[in-house]
Amino acid sequence: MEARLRAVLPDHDLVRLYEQMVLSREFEESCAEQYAKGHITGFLHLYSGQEAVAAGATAALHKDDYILSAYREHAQALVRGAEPKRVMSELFGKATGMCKGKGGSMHLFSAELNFMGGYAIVGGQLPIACGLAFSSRYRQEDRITACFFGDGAVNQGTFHESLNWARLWELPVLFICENNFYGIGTEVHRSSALPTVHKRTCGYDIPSEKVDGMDVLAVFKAVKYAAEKVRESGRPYFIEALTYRFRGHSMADPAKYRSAAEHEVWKARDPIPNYARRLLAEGIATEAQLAAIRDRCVALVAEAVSFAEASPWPAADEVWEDIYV
Amino acid sequence: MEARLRAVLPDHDLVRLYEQMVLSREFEESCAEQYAKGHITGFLHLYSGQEAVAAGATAALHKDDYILSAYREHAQALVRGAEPKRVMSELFGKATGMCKGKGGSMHLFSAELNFMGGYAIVGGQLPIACGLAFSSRYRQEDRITACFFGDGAVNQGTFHESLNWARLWELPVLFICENNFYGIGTEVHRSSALPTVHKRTCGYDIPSEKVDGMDVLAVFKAVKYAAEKVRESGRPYFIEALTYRFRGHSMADPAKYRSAAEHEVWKARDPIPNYARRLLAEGIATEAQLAAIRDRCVALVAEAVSFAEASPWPAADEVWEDIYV
Amino acid sequence: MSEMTYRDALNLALREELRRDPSVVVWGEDVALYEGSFKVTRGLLAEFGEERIRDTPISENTIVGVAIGAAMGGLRPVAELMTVNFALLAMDQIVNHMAKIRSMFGGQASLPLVVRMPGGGGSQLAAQHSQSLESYFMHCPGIRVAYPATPADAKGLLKTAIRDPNPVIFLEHELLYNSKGEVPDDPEFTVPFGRAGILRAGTDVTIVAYARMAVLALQAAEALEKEAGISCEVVDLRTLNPLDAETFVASARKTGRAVVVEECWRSAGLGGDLAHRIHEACFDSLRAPVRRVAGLDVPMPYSRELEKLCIPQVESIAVAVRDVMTASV
Amino acid sequence: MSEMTYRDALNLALREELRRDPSVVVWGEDVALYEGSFKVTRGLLAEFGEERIRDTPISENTIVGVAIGAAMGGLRPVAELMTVNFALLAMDQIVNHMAKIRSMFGGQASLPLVVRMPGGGGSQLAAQHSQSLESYFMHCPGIRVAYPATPADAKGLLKTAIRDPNPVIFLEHELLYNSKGEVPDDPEFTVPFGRAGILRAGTDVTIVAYARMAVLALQAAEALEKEAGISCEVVDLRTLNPLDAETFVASARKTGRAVVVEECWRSAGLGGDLAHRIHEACFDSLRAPVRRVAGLDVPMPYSRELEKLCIPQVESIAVAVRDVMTASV
Ligand SMILES: Cc1ncc(C[n+]2csc(CCOP(=O)(O)OP(=O)(O)O)c2C)c(N)n1
Ligand SMILES: Cc1ncc(C[n+]2csc(CCOP(=O)(O)OP(=O)(O)O)c2C)c(N)n1
Ligand SMILES: [Mg+2]
Ligand SMILES: [Mg+2]
Repeated sequence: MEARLRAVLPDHDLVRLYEQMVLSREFEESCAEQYAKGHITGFLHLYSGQEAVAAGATAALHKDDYILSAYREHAQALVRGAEPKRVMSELFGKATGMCKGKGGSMHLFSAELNFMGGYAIVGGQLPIACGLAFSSRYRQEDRITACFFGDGAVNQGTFHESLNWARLWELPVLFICENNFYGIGTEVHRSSALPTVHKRTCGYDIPSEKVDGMDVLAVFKAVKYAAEKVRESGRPYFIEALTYRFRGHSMADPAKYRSAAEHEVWKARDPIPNYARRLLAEGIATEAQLAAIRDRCVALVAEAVSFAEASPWPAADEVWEDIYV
Repeated sequence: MEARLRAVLPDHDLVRLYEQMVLSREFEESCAEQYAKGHITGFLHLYSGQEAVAAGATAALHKDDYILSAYREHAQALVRGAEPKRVMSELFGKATGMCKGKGGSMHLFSAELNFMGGYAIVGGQLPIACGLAFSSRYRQEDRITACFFGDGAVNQGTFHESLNWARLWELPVLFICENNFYGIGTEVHRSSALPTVHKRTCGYDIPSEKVDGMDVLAVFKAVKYAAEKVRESGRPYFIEALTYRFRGHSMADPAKYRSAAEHEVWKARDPIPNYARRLLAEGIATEAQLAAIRDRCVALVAEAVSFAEASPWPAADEVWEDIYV
Repeated sequence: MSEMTYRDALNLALREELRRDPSVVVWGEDVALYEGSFKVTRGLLAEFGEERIRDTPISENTIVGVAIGAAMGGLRPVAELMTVNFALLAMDQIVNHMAKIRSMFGGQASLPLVVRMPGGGGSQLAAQHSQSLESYFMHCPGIRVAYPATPADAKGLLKTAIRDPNPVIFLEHELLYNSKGEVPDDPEFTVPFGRAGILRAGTDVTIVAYARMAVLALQAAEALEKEAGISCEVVDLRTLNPLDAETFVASARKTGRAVVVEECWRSAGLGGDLAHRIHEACFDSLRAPVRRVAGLDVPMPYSRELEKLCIPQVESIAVAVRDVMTASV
Repeated sequence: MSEMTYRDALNLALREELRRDPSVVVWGEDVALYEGSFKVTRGLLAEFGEERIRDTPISENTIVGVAIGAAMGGLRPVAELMTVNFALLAMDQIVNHMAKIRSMFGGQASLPLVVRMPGGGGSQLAAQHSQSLESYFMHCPGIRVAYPATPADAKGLLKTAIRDPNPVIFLEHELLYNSKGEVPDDPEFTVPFGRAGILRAGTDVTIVAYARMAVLALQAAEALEKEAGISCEVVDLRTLNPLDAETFVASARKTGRAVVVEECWRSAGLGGDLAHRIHEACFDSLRAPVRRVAGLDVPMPYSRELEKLCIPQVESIAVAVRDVMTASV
């Protein structure tokens, strides 16, 4: 089934996907450490295991396409181009954070990168994505909006209202459901009457498909195709990426509701080593090159932590800033 | 296509359906007069044209099945057995009204009749219907819950959440969408991405079908079948009844958004005279009998108006009653 | 100046702003083809076309959410919720999103959007359709809240709302739509946010009110002057956020007596906050405790005979004023 | 008496009521298998089984709506919304339905249901997860609102809530879950609604507070006694509806000075209402204006250095008390 990598993308881009996944993983694992040290507080939801979705999908979008996500969005911001140090500093609550320390882990944002935010109300970003897409169409921009959300979000009223709306108004929205099979401790089939998530679009006349979310190239190809469809037709499209989070829902969750066996099956499908093997097998990169990439990512993340540590707290009067224009 | 009436119900019941539709129509037309006189105030949404749905569906349910509806519910209460005078008096805001004058046109209720209310927030009754159905199942009662709502309600978040929930928890709910093709001035295809309403249940694995809502026997048969399915399986079922309101959305609406031609087509399908013709043709009732029924209904409604007129206003201290137990 | 209704003044404000700025778009349930449930959007579809004036599904939370996204994308949406009661379905997008996006993203986004909603009681629409939810909006930092009392303010405040770079909840009172008044013709006429109006100068007692309550307060003041020689100063807040406390505090300091009138429920309503501000700032000059006239703490009953007991009336305001006048120190 | 945490006290209340009354059922997101996001429902699924303890989809409005229907059908549902912030998605069912059904149907239905929700700020959860929405619920007639400060009240009030024939919003403070206290063992122990508690008697100033703010007020009072010899009487409201105004008004009349502490936003918050009640009832005996200590009118920033400025602290309460003590008349 696996297509040859080079048929899909040039070497440079293939290697870059690897680098982005490694950076994401290193960043998340470092966050876990910083959380244990008390440097990161509040809720912390890590993305480890799901890297292929963010990396593959983002690579398939144009730079000026809008992206929105939920609260498990560090990797999505990073692969979009956010500086690791400004993300880490945000997680520390420091003044140099990408949102000046006001948003924290769940609310990354970069106007510059068209990364239109991490949202912490399940399903909250879907209507907003429709609105952004409307603004692009209204101004006849060649831009689409990609909206990420989890399998838990599909039972919110906003999911229904947004899908109906997007199709009715013919909005260029690409809905990307990251189905990691759990909403906190509740497995999909215990929350959804129709657990095959992408089939739920039948009620809205929106085309949909599922993709292996542990395979970065598969995600890339599916999103590329879907994004083109959206751009050409001006209508929504829906992708369900099947994936898995290797950690609990948040740092507070030991994830006892999942069996060790299940975890092992998915661990064997870890998107990073599997992709590395393919890069090596097809001669796209050497062991040494991949090791260098890993080292670079580790260094970048370490630098991000130092930057965050050294950064000042926001000044007290910041409390009254940025509320009204 | 038309089955012979007697194959479906005994004569007495067939005639009763006629009587109920006539009573509903007379009641509504009398309301319009009373509204013009200023005796009925607030919003008034009349049911004229849709009588076959309330009459046919209610006849197919057990007496202890719960019924819920929206704000266009006078006929639903009447065919369930509410006394016309207590409904009219409610509309007048009098102390003798079925809700003591506190609910008005949009909020009829009778605990005794298991008529669990008219609700004025579009889509608001759907989750409540699921809860009633849960209570029946929890107590192992042989009772189902029928929930009426309009075509406009299907784009509310609660519609989605309730359908998913009803199927997931296996609740005995019969969803009945009265598709009269308009939500105020907005035609179905301008509010729903998939305008074939009953097909929207595909995302919830709920069986559904549509029925001619201008044919009281067709509605009776469809609901009878569906109610049995719900009762046996303990799972939800969905019926879309295609119908039409002959008047505007409420008394304030001249309904200019509909063409005279469209109106004529539907007028020709008026459920009452058409059904009368069938009763006569199959020799179930004579002209004289039908005329007597009409006279009786007219008298009942006139009596209801007199009763309402003569009834006292609620006492001032009623304002503090019925809020807390 | 032209005489027109509150409804027409709002319509004119929308029209002028739609003409002035192509980034202004209007949507809501039945606002286009049907021209609005209360006809505030009459004629807009015909003049501005389907891309700018749009009907929506009955999906209130998403009506607001789509407007938020469009505003982030640089448009100036004016969304209508058919009535304020349905805003309860949109509290997630209003309170969790619209009010917080700018701040939680460190000031990187601005949301120049307006959510219009008719509200208030008095038409026998019963419990689910008669609410006055202004306190909910005022109790939510991050959004502006305007609520005009007169046709001129209706026009001027709505224009300010549309031009404002912040998200604005724009409340309209259903019973004021037919009220008439003089309205400036100048398309550049606007009414600034955060500046209360003195509807009537007076020396004995200050009445603080807003929207329809300000209109009733004015009527009460006129009757009191005539019948009892009591001189009331009537302050109309115009916007609840920003709140012009200075104006009403100064007035109460001058008169030494104050009555706060609100249509919403009394418990935990905005009136307590206003009364406290007067109390705190005028502690030494107040000659009687501030009186509150508020909606009764009950779900609104349908029957008109009960309903009128639940909403402040000219008489109940007058009673409160007489009361505060006779309270001795 | 046993010493236990607020969390365990709530858990025990649920357990006892589930044992006592088979019509009690519990549902919410992750309350069953996962045993609750804050572990308040720990062990319930194991003891009472899947029909009574149920996980739900993430559909807050429907979580409440289904509970309403089940209550109309004669059950006593205890629904959990994972946090109060998500109640904003359920305001339609809470405000438009739960609070109004009994009244608008002329008293023909009763809704014995409880909606539990953890809330409050202080854990760096940022703007969308740190809200204190008690004013919204207090500003809605037709529902009861309880918000315990201590483990004993947590147990006693929750049991009362479950037995109450009215719909109850039951608030729990996330930062109190681990707090410990003595809790009566008697399964018939309940704490009545509408009776405030005097956490500490005093003579100089009355502090009116609730939930975590009452705990902080008590700490402030103890420090003030020690450091400045100021004797504070601390009144814990326990329930916001019904509100026991008599107790705090009597206390303020006695001390002549009062500070009202609320965690929610200041503008149009419940504190203004409380302050006004004191002001109105004690106009002649107050020696200084009532002071309010409230959450800042800002969306909560994430950074802990900013967050702590936005929520009342022991120090800010103490400052207000000193302030009200030195304000002269
Ligand atoms: C409206 C709302 N309800 C509940 C929550 C609490 N909550 C946070 S994450 C979550 C589960 C979401 O699962 P899913 O959408 O599958 O995303 P995942 O965490 O798996 O990435 C829940 C219930 C919330 N944040 N917002
Ligand atoms: C949540 C909500 N939004 C808007 C309204 C205003 N409204 C009342 S009826 C209606 C149209 C409903 O249409 P439909 O469901 O088709 O019922 P019909 O009136 O045709 O019987 C609208 C938008 C409302 N009552 N509730
Ligand atoms: Mg998930
Ligand atoms: Mg309809």
